[in-house]
Amino acid sequence: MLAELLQFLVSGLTVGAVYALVALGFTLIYNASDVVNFAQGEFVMLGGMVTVFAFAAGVPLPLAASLAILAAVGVGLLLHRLAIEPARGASAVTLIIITIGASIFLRGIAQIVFDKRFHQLPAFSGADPILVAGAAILPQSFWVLGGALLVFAGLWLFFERTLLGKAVLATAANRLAAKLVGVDTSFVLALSFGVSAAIGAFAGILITPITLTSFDVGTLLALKGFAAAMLGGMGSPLGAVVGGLLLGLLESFAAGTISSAYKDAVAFLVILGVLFVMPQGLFGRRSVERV
Amino acid sequence: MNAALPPRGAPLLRAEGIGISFGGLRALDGVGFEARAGEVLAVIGPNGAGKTTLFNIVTGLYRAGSGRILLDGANVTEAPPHHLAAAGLSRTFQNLQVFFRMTALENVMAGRHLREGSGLLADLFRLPRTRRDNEATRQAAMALLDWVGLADKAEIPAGSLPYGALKRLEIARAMATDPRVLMLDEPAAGCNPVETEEIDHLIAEVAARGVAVVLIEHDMKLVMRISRHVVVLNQGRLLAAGTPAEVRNNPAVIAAYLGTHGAAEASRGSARDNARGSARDDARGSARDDPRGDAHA
Amino acid sequence: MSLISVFRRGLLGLGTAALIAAPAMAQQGQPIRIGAVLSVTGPASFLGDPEDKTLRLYVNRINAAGGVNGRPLQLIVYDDGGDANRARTFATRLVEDDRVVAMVGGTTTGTTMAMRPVFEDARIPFISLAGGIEIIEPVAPFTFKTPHTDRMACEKIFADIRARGLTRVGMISGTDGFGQSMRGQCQRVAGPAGITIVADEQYGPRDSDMTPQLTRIRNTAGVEAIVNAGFGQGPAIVTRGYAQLGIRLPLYQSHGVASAQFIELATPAAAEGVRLPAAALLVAEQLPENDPQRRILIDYKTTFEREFNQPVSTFGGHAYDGLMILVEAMRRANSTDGTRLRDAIRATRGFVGTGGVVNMSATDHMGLDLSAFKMVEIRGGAFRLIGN
Amino acid sequence: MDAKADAAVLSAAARPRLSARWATLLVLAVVIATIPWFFPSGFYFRVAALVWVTALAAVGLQILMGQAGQVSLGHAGFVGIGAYAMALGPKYLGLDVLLCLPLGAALAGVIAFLVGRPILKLKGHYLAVATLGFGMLVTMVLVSEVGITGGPDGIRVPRAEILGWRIRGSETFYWIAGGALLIGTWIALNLQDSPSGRALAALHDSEVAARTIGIDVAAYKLRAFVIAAVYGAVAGGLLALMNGFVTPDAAGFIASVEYVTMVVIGGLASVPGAVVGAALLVLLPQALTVFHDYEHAVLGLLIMLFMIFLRVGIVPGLAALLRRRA
Repeated sequence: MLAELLQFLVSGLTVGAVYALVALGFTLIYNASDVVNFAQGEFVMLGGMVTVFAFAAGVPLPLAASLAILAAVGVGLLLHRLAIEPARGASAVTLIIITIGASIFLRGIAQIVFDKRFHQLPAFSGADPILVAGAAILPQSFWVLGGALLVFAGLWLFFERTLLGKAVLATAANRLAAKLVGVDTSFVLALSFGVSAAIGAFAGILITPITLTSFDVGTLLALKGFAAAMLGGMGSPLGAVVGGLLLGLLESFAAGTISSAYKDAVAFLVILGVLFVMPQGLFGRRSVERV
Repeated sequence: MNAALPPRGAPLLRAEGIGISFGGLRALDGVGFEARAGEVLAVIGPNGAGKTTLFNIVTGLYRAGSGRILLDGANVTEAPPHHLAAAGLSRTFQNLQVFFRMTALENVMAGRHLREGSGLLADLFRLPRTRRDNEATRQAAMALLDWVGLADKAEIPAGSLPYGALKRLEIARAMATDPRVLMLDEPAAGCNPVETEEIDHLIAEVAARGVAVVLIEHDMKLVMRISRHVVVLNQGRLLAAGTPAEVRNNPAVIAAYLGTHGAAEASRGSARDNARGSARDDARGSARDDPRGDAHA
Repeated sequence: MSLISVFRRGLLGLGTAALIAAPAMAQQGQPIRIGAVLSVTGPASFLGDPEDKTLRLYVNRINAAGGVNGRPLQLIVYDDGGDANRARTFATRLVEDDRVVAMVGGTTTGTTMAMRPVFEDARIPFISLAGGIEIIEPVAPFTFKTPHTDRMACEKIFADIRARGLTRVGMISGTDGFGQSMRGQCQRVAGPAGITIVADEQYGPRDSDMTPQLTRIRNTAGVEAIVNAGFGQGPAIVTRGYAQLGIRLPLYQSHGVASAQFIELATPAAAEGVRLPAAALLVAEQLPENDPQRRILIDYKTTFEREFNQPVSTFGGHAYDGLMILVEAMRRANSTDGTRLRDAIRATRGFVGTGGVVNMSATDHMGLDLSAFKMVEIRGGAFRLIGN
Repeated sequence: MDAKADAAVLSAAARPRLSARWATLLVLAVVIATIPWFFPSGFYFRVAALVWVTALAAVGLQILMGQAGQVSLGHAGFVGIGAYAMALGPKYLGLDVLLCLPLGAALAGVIAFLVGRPILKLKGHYLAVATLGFGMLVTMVLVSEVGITGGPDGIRVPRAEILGWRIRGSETFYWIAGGALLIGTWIALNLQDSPSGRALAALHDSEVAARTIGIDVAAYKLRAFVIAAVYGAVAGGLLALMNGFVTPDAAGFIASVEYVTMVVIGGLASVPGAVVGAALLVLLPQALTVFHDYEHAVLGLLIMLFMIFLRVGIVPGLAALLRRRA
């Protein structure tokens, strides 16, 4: 029984860590711009696919992974420069549709540049599961969790300890005020796209040895990441992390104990339940209506 | 007007012992007022005194932590805003809440919502009832736009109207509900003297129609000129209440809010002839810009 | 190309001009138009992509060899992305606008069933590449199919399980059309086959971890074998999870993973010992020299793999079979008339394809029996034919 | 008040609105009535009928999103409910399939009424995720309850008959769908210019102000949600009838996103915009098949370009451009 629960826990945390990373990407861009970037899943896809193809072409894995992150960051910056920046001042919903268009576009390009098949990547440190209290844990799960932890810690340091991080926070809190005190909000926005893309690609690289990848893995991840971000409270990095992990755990425990056919339904019902009690998500900013 | 006061009627709107806290901060504590038909009641006080919060509680947007609100004798403390509106309570906002996507006319037409009874089905299928409603609403709204001097701007999207016009548009929209109590949150804030004077007129007319007007205003001249009764808030508490003259001379009010300069302004404002003539020159002398007044915020 | 001209081409009937897969050639006669609506993208692209590639490749080869009845073939392919509504629209387009004489395609049972009425109404032969038994049962006059049905897959698997002396099965199925259809058929034939399904778990086609479901199956009392109904990457993840949890029960996959790519995705170590029913294509080289299919299979396999540099799958093979059955029928009928073509397809006897030897009739629009299915086991990273 | 001047202002104010409403309907009616002249084959009837049906669902969403300002990422869920009613009603309840069209719409309305109450308390992105959850639940039931719904492979919808005459053929459906869209557009335009429509527009702009002028914001949001659901279900029912078949894709997340895209790309504020957006998103994939492998890339690119250069949507954007030119 304990082994079983531990198995669900590890499964949930591993998948949840990826949701959390996607949700973090959503949150960073949202804070800088109010844009919900539905192309966030495509960064994850790029991370996995570029690594797979570079690795297959004989590039050593660490280098292939770095290439993938660079490629994703490049795409993220281009997305900001060519699609978001020209539409500056448009309504949030217009910007969201632009990111949906971007997501379709990136998927379309990926199916040409790469192919339409699934691909795998060897696990970073072997595929032999480690037995912990009767639960079989893949070494790659530790990579995913450790990698996610690294990103969370890095972001925390960035926000808490650097001037640039403060500038990003200031922009998130009040764009106009940040601009008035001399923050280059346009740069902050570009930075958010770059960092979000890097985080997404990083998640894609870590998870591919477990989940495989293809040109269209992004859609579902974006969906789950978005739900996780909402559960945690849009705009809160802590919320994104908690929301992602919680969503992963909900799915795995629902699949293992309630119904595998309706595990996503269980997860969504819990999200709805949370939102009815806390309409701003778990860690969202609760604001009194200012009139 | 101050010289020969007509007898006062029964209070139409009564707030008693209103209190509310935001995250441990006591924003309002035991505040109350009475508004009577045909009178203007001014609520004044430095920024952060809790004036708008009081309005938000009375109009049902916030739920009071304590106290009760009586509208025409009925307890409406827990009533949602749209019920209060139906009971005859209407308001404007300090931070404009104009319907920016609509034209000026549509803004006021929306204000006639309570006077329209066509129902959803009639609206969907454009039954005669809806057409009659539309026509009646349009006429009433045009009349109100005309009253506030915006008839020629009827078809202009509200988003492209100048600030002063929007202030008047909000008053027209609030009046479109045929209110018995009209609550105005800084109706003249940010307006130039000419616009302020226009609004001054409008308020006087509203009161003359028998509506109880409750007013938050920083422009002390305006306050002193048109209000029958003044309530002064400071840091969430009632500091003083009384006629403009009483309040103006209340030492506590002077110390906390008006300052000597403000008191001088207020006395000038109450001298009606003087105020009309010199409003333009003295625009910058209003309490809003008084450094001492702001210091209390 | 401006958007307007795209619209004009797409909407004013000129669109087909750009879709011709046939190379320009000096042959007499108008080209024979053959349509295909395939799920080249979307959740079933695992199936649709090799089908698309196969059809294009072989139409070119047939044309290079002189076409059919002295006329070149013209292939018109539309991608429905796995969406039944889009498939239906493209089917109408093929019939009404492109005026095709026959259709090879329909990657999934869902898209096939949505398109079937269009071709039935137009009396145009429609050879589907999907597995669902409802496509041909009851028989619709103009609708055929080339792959084995999922019912056959279940029967084959259950027979093998029984042969091992086991009866209690835990099922894990994808919630995609393929998985659900096969799950339903397996439930139907389990009783008659002497099998009891004691666990029934499911996973989304895009799920990334199936260990919770597998843990549940493992902990179900009395499970003796596990059957995974699904296609795409799901079964590969199931197989990995099965290995991760160290489950020792026999694991059966379906014909929905019948491609060397499955072994690669699941990793050879995890896939070791997995059995599945599949067309003989996967084990072409292991067939006896005198097997009638051997030559055809090896020929298709080498042709496809040389052209596209990716492992062959039985799905592309189904497209090959469909195209060849159609072409043979055209030659026999020497006509492109819908009803005559249909009669000729129905008269297919002893056609040797990648899926088996096909014998159609008025009551059997598939023409395959269980013998066409081979039980294979993955050993040492390759498919091995096991005793038939 | 000068009565004469007042009347002049009134009539000036009244005239353009009235004509704009009828002009929109007239243009739509003329387009529906005349384009079949240019159809070279029956396929075009099918595609055009699909445009009208899709547009009907989009117009419904425009009421919710454009008029009331409430996002829904679950609109296709209601389309699916309407579509499956056409298959399940005849199969399990022995109902005539035509009767299932209003029944499906009513069912969608009731479901919207029930789920709308709690869901519509949420705002913005939180509302988006809640509606998304609703759409996913509908899809999940359709996919998982194989025994009832036919599962992911879908289910057959019987052909409709009126007095022994079987409704079939793309051309027939073209006129049915065109007629339905015309009625749907008429209703949406009616709503926009009515007390209820003004209430929706008011709460869209400022919920606070709407409440203080007496609008029961929660009730009006719910009404818009129910109306949108009914539109979606009718469109879904017609789609099912037209296809003779329905799969869970009709209710899926991708379909929901497509409806939102249609409404936004056509112009959130505009009823005809929803029709134009629907036309674009139905026709583009048909036109883009010429690009084969590049189809999706071009589609994505076009969506981005439209939104960057006509950020308020096609219909309002072009109208503004024309006005500037004039």
